[in-house]
Amino acid sequence: MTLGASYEGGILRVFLSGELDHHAAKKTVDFIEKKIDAHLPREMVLDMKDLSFMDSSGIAVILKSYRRMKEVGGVMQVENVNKQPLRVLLASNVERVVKIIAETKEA
Amino acid sequence: MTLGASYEGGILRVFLSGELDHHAAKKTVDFIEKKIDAHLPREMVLDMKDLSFMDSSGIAVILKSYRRMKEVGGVMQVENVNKQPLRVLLASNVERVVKIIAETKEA
Amino acid sequence: MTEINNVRIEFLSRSSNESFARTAVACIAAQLDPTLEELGDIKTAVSEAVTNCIVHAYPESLGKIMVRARLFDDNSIEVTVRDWGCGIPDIDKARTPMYSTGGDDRSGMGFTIMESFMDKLQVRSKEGRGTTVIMRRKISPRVSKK
Amino acid sequence: MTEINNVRIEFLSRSSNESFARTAVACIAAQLDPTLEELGDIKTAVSEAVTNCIVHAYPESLGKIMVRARLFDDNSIEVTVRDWGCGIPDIDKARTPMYSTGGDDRSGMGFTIMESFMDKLQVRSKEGRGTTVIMRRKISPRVSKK
Ligand SMILES: Nc1ncnc2c1ncn2[C@@H]1O[C@H](COP(=O)(O)OP(=O)(O)O)[C@@H](O)[C@H]1O
Ligand SMILES: Nc1ncnc2c1ncn2[C@@H]1O[C@H](COP(=O)(O)OP(=O)(O)O)[C@@H](O)[C@H]1O
Repeated sequence: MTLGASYEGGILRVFLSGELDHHAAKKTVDFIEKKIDAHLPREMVLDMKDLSFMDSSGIAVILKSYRRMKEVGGVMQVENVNKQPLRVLLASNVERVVKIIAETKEA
Repeated sequence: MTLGASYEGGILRVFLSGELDHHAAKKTVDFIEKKIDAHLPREMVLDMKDLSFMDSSGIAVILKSYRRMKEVGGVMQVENVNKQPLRVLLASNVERVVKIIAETKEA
Repeated sequence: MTEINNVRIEFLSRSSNESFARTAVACIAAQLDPTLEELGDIKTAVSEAVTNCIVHAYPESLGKIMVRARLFDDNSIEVTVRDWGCGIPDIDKARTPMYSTGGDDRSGMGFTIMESFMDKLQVRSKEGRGTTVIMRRKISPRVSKK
Repeated sequence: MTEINNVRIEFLSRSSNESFARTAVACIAAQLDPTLEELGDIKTAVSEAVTNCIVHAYPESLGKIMVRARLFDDNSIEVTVRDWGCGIPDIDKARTPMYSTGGDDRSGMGFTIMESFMDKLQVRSKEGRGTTVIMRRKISPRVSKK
């Protein structure tokens, strides 16, 4: 799991790359919360372009991030979701809470 | 293990791609011997550009191919060898028998 | 239905072994020539079951986890994930979507994902003795094999 | 030297499991952050030892193979490959480069490769009882970890 972030014009973009499972979840949540607290963005984008694997631990990461963004008065969405993470997101009905923009590229 | 071959101007080129272990060896030997018998080439090149893994079963494949080429009065060499197969070739001293042309590209 | 392969792996409940477990099962499942999507589904289900052993079965200690993968000649795979941890008092409740005893670190979607990604899910458990999860998935035959 | 991980896999001596065995060990070895070359060396050595069980230990039947990978805090890995097959009558002879009882399907370089790719190789065997190969390799510390 490799993590990156950029901030511009009120938008925090967090880049997830590798595999997001329970082993990687704590580090990921800590990273995201620190970035949110530092920038107090009005919008956060979780960019999953380079995320090759995610299980339900990733759902908990998204929901935690969503709640933190709500606390600071912002919104969030998930972008560039590959096939396997997309199937997990859909099975979890998380799009009821967080907007998901899937990428159409083939895995 | 995927196998391919081309023949032109007396030279048979056999392309190995994937992983050459004991499981893949029999199929590989059968393929190479069939191609040699069909073309009776004066030279055979084993092209290992897309070979990502090889163990000592590959050494036996090379020595068998070498002997078959000798039987039909031809020569052979090995080309475009990636790092891991190269280490196996060197540890086996097979270059005493068959010419090895390593590729310098990084794995 | 004849068994054509049977592989067993054992490891301790360290979270760093989660990726090992799902990759090992994927290696075996690959022998049935699944699509990338089918392989992803199996990896995900294994990841959920193994994570549950690490998080729930052995919350305070390291314990043994066993994963068995069996392949059958009808192109199906059976994966068993077993622990000797605390057990599940009420299995029906545990399988309810969004039910979790893990607080906000967990989503409660583990069993739901195993169920929807595999064809069949069986859970057996005894409090204080451990839990066994058995999952099956049929790999669809392909017209053009690679 | 403290053990930091210990994983065990068991499978039948089908040649299709060779890639599974070396991939599974590589997954575990990866936890020590080896270079690609170190990882390749370990995979090769495991492939040799497992192939020997399949080809030599159980020439006419399917038998059980056990592979154990242990990681230690001095950044070393120990891999044990064990079979319950025919055994080796003369281990010193078997370890001689180019010695093989396998005819021209084998090169006789298996033990030589295990020796040169790992730091240490131990072979124990009893005729009719089986063979155990224990290999160790230290992973060099890296200045910049990824
Ligand atoms: N192997 C296990 N051992 C003990 N309890 C378990 C095990 N697997 C699941 N459970 C219980 O079932 C609940 C639901 O599991 P699951 O659907 O995977 O969601 P989550 O893991 O997100 O909590 C867990 O919160 C836990 O209480
Ligand atoms: N697990 C084993 N069980 C029985 N015999 C073995 C085993 N491993 C090696 N041998 C014997 O040792 C010889 C040398 O092994 P090795 O150096 O790996 O070369 P190769 O596998 O190419 O024959 C084999 O030909 C075989 O006679």
